[in-house]
Amino acid sequence: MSIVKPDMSVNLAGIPLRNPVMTASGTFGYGEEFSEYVNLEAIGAFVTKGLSLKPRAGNPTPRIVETPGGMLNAIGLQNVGIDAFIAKKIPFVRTVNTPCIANFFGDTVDEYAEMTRRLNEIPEVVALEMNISCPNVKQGGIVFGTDPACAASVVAACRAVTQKPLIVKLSPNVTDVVAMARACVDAGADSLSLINTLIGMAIDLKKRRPVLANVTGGFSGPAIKPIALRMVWQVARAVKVPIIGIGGIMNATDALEFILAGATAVQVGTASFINPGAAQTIVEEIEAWMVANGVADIKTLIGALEV
Amino acid sequence: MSIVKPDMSVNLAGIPLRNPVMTASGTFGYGEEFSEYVNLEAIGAFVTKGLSLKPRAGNPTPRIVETPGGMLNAIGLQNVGIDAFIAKKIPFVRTVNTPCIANFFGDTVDEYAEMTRRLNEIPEVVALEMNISCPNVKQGGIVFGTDPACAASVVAACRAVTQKPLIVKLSPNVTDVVAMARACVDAGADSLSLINTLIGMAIDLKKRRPVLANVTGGFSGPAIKPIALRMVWQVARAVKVPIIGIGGIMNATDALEFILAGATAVQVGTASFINPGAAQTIVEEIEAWMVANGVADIKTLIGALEV
Amino acid sequence: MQFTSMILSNAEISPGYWRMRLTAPQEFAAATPGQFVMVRVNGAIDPLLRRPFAVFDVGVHTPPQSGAVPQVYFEMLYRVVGKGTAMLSALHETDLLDILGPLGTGFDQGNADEEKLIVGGGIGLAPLYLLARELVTRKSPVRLFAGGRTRDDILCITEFERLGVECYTATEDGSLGEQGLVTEALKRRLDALKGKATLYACGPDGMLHAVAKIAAQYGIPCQVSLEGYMACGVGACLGCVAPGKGHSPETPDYRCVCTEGPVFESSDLKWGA
Amino acid sequence: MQFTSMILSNAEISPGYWRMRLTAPQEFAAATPGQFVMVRVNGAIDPLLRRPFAVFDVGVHTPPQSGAVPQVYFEMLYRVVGKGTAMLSALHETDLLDILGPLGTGFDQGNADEEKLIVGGGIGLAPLYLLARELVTRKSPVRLFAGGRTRDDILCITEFERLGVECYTATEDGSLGEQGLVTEALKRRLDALKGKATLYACGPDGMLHAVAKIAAQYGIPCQVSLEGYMACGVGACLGCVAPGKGHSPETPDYRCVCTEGPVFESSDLKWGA
Ligand SMILES: Cc1cc2nc3c(=O)[nH]c(=O)nc-3n(C[C@H](O)[C@H](O)[C@H](O)COP(=O)(O)OP(=O)(O)OC[C@H]3O[C@@H](n4cnc5c(N)ncnc54)[C@H](O)[C@@H]3O)c2cc1C
Ligand SMILES: Cc1cc2nc3c(=O)[nH]c(=O)nc-3n(C[C@H](O)[C@H](O)[C@H](O)COP(=O)(O)OP(=O)(O)OC[C@H]3O[C@@H](n4cnc5c(N)ncnc54)[C@H](O)[C@@H]3O)c2cc1C
Ligand SMILES: Cc1cc2nc3c(=O)[nH]c(=O)nc-3n(C[C@H](O)[C@H](O)[C@H](O)COP(=O)(O)O)c2cc1C
Ligand SMILES: Cc1cc2nc3c(=O)[nH]c(=O)nc-3n(C[C@H](O)[C@H](O)[C@H](O)COP(=O)(O)O)c2cc1C
Ligand code: FES
Ligand code: FES
Repeated sequence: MSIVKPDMSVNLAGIPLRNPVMTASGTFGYGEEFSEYVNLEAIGAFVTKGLSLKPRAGNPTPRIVETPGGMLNAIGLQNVGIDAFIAKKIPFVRTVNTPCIANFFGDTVDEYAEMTRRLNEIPEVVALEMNISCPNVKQGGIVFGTDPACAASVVAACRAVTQKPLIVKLSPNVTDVVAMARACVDAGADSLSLINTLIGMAIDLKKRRPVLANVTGGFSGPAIKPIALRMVWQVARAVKVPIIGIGGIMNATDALEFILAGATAVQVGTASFINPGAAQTIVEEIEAWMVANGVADIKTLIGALEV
Repeated sequence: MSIVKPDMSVNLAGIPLRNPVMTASGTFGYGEEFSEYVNLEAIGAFVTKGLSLKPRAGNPTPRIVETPGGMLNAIGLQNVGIDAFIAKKIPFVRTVNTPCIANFFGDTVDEYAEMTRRLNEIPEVVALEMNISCPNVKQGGIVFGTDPACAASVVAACRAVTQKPLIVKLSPNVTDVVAMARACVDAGADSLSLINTLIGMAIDLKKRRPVLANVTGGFSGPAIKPIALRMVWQVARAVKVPIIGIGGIMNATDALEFILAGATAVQVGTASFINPGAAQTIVEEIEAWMVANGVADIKTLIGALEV
Repeated sequence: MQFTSMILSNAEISPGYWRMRLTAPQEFAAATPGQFVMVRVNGAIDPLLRRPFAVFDVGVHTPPQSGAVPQVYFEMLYRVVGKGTAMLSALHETDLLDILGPLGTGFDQGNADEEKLIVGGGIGLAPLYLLARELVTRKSPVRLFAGGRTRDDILCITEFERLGVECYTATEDGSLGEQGLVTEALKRRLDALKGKATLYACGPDGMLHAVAKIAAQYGIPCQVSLEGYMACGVGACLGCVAPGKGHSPETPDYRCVCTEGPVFESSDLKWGA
Repeated sequence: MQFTSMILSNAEISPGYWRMRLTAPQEFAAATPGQFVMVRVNGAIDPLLRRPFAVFDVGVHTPPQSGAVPQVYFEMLYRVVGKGTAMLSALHETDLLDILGPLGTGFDQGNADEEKLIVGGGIGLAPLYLLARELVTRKSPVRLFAGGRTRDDILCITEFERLGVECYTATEDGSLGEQGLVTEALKRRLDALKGKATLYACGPDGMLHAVAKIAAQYGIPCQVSLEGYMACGVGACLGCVAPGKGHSPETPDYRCVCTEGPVFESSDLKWGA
């Protein structure tokens, strides 16, 4: 029995996705930047750069540094702000027949709630991804993301003002990611995405200075995959909501590993920098793998790891 | 003014080291295994495999897996036990004119204290490194290493029964490594070493199983360096005791970065697997770098990072 | 555009400086001076990120044998400074590379009759050759001012001369051309021209800053090509930004080097920020 | 011993199987059958760990020209299964590799007059050629039983025959030799010998287990060469262990494959643990 066209569709907290491969916030601009390299309608969904009420200029430079098998970034959540997003970015989103998920953050619970209200009104935004974990900006949510009670309060405040699927993106910089996950789900998260970047640092020996102007930065790329995979596996066993696996996914094998560990969907981040077509290539590779391995429906792989 | 022979000596909580480069626990056996490849008297100190009261057989296999830029291990703290250590390993240690630091762990506060008492009696052991952070064995100390109060109690118990320098090795799998560091120092640690391994996981897609029999394992190697460097920098600024920097050190540049970040000494772990002479090579490279850069005394580099 | 490119040649042209010629698709022929490519040095994860390099030259080669198809190629001039460039220098003819480009906004060539003064420091000459070639094609008078620490840092002068460009050189150690900074010769020429000229510059920060100051002083337009640590090269990561003229720590104003640049009007940037 | 080795040749001898000859220092000539080397595939961090390979052969080559110094070399037979072996297969003559070895405890050659039956599955033949050669030198009667999935997996039989070793082959698909498992031929020979023989085996787990069972059944000594995921190769990481005969989940008993092995008496191991 050979499979001609495997079923790659998944349902993410009510959003039907044609396949489980999405792009990760901050690594794919607002979608348009990559339209030359990717057929956006070949991937499952795309996630915007993290949005805030006011535009943000971001951190001083250098903002980027390569590390063994990974990279650090300290962009500082630079973004156009919600108004410009609506005015300048949504028109493009409208032209693409692929779900757009808006990633956002705030400095306070009120700002988070206000952002949720604003995004809730945008029909082109099918789901909201709350970044409670960005390590770069001191007021950027680090407190929310590392304390279960704080996380619960901000998630509850956002939950109260939207019916759209609410995805909470978890920080890996915690002792107990499962406790964080439970707190967010109990507070109303429809889905969890993980991991955001780890906190890292690089030093320029010649200059005797940190490489990044911000001193520390968010660590991403293939190097972090083992940590991400472990956390996804732990969280997927502990909560009932769908999980989005993120962290160092470079190819279909990586993506399928996350799915086996319990992820319903995955996000491709740093890989898009190295290969702007990464997300689409991964979709194609997964499909080929399913055909070769006689897997008719990708949903049968979710959490199928035998431990 | 050219430097012919730079001063590489450092003082680690009362132990004079000829240079700051040590080998990391679990990656250098009991010293003897590497004696063919390294001149043990060229390095600053060597640290034993983690020791326990009773011998430990360790985990089922596979115990090792390579990941992008790193590796996972789930050895399960296999070791000969304190009695065999004294009977079979100390005779070799006695022949080497280089400080030997004993790494140890226990399942309970009492076992930790008992191990400290036993090690305290061995004249060849110049300092004790407490592993409160090994992620592999459920009873292997993970609780101690991730909760400041628990860590303080076990450190205090050990402190009470030895006058030898007591180094506490910190786990990176925590939200706030500085809080852990402070708790350990307040409880009497003479020095802190960090980081132990992160917790990671690898999956075999073909078999749909975790690669490691233990499911998760300790993540080490160049991939983790940015996290280690960040934690060393944070801790070095927060406490007054000397810090030993560990994590992904492959060469002299890496080692010097840790020293700039605030480490008085460094430990070379995974690198010894790839190049059994790594620690010695790093000593030689640091010396050459100091000559080339006119640094007469390595102590002037400790914490010299300009932020 | 993303494409797999075959190396046609890769040679060390001066100690530590290499010139590589690579195949490119037809459309690459439209690359403009100042644009760059992002090169994936190899398929492994070390190095992980692509490396940005200016398009040094672009052309079409028709192999001599009959029936051969014309092949578009481009060239890069690069300096071995770290891991990625060291690996590039170890590649051979027929090896393949994954290329993204041409990317970015290049030089504006201005009106043809004004004299164009091109200032390059060391490897900063890389994006300036194609510029000079285009300017010469448009019949602009062009002069090159090339500076470096030592004579090994003065690259491809013969190529510029072959275009008919008058070249001035200066080295800090006096091993080639005038001893000192090439900006001195630039100022003399500007004095002679009574400040009627357009400046183009690429090189180390110090040189660019100096040239920007000269431009401001003489009140003439000046375009500079910047470097910036890049992850994506396509405007998505926001890693590569440089402070724009309105920038201050309180009211930051960042320009995206990979899309708005790498070439900027020097007066649009904040210098010494 | 750690040394930099130069590749003398690297050729695909059967689809997916390669044979590499490398220079070695004088002392390497003392390598014994069953020992292995740890190869650093390249200087980058990807792949990070060394890869273990058996010593397939070791020898001394005296170049024909006069005055040439004899050069010790060794050979590896390897199968391309992943990243590291793929990279090895892309290396060329004169490329350099960093080698650690010879490592581990090899085969015990027993007393010379008893017949030695060598069983190899696929790439499992790698450590067995040097063994056969040494046994033949010691005038032991030697027979080889080589199994594989298909004929492509039956390697270097000519080399074994050249030593004067009688060879039996079996493939699962019948494309070479008998169809089925080579252990059948082995049992027939053992019956003929009335169980007076010593077994040596290397190959997939299933085959080793089957051979160990046969050895137990006939009550004859059997040595097997194991594989294990290795980080250090020198007994320090304890990553490579295999369960010893006394092993149970309650009273674990692990043997270090890289130092106590890779060759073990099959009766010293716990099978199917
Ligand atoms: C638009 C643009 C055009 C360039 N054109 C050229 C050119 O034509 N010829 C040339 O020799 N060099 C050019 N450079 C600089 C070149 O990109 C770096 O020298 C190169 O990336 C160094 O890589 P490496 O691996 O050898 O060094 P490493 O130091 O190992 O690199 C580590 C990381 O830092 C980045 N990096 C290091 N130096 C620079 C730099 N000066 N600018 C930006 N990123 C850097 C690398 O891209 C990499 O991500 C250009 C840079 C930019 C931004
Ligand atoms: C003592 C010993 C001798 C060996 N001799 C030979 C030989 O002569 N010829 C040969 O072709 N192979 C031999 N092997 C197996 C060989 O080491 C692996 O095939 C090789 O390491 C695979 O590397 P890779 O990067 O291509 O595969 P990958 O799958 O990418 O390797 C990933 C990791 O798994 C390890 N690994 C994968 N397969 C094995 C395996 N079967 N055994 C141990 N580790 C493995 C690798 O070393 C590496 O750390 C031997 C193994 C051991 C332990
Ligand atoms: C340059 C850069 C910018 C990022 N910006 C954001 C952001 O704005 N919001 C967010 O939630 N995550 C952000 N991230 C994190 C990624 O979405 C992702 O969680 C992380 O990079 C791990 O995935 P990866 O290893 O595939 O890159 C950013 C990551 C990078 C590299
Ligand atoms: C195989 C292996 C075994 C280890 N065993 C121990 C141990 O017994 N006790 C301990 O404190 N740390 C142990 N570690 C952790 C190392 O000492 C070190 O903290 C860690 O590997 C990070 O350094 P690296 O990246 O240089 O390897 C072990 C690490 C490895 C890779
Ligand atoms: S390099 Fe990514 S935005 Fe410029
Ligand atoms: S491979 Fe490290 S102990 Fe055997």
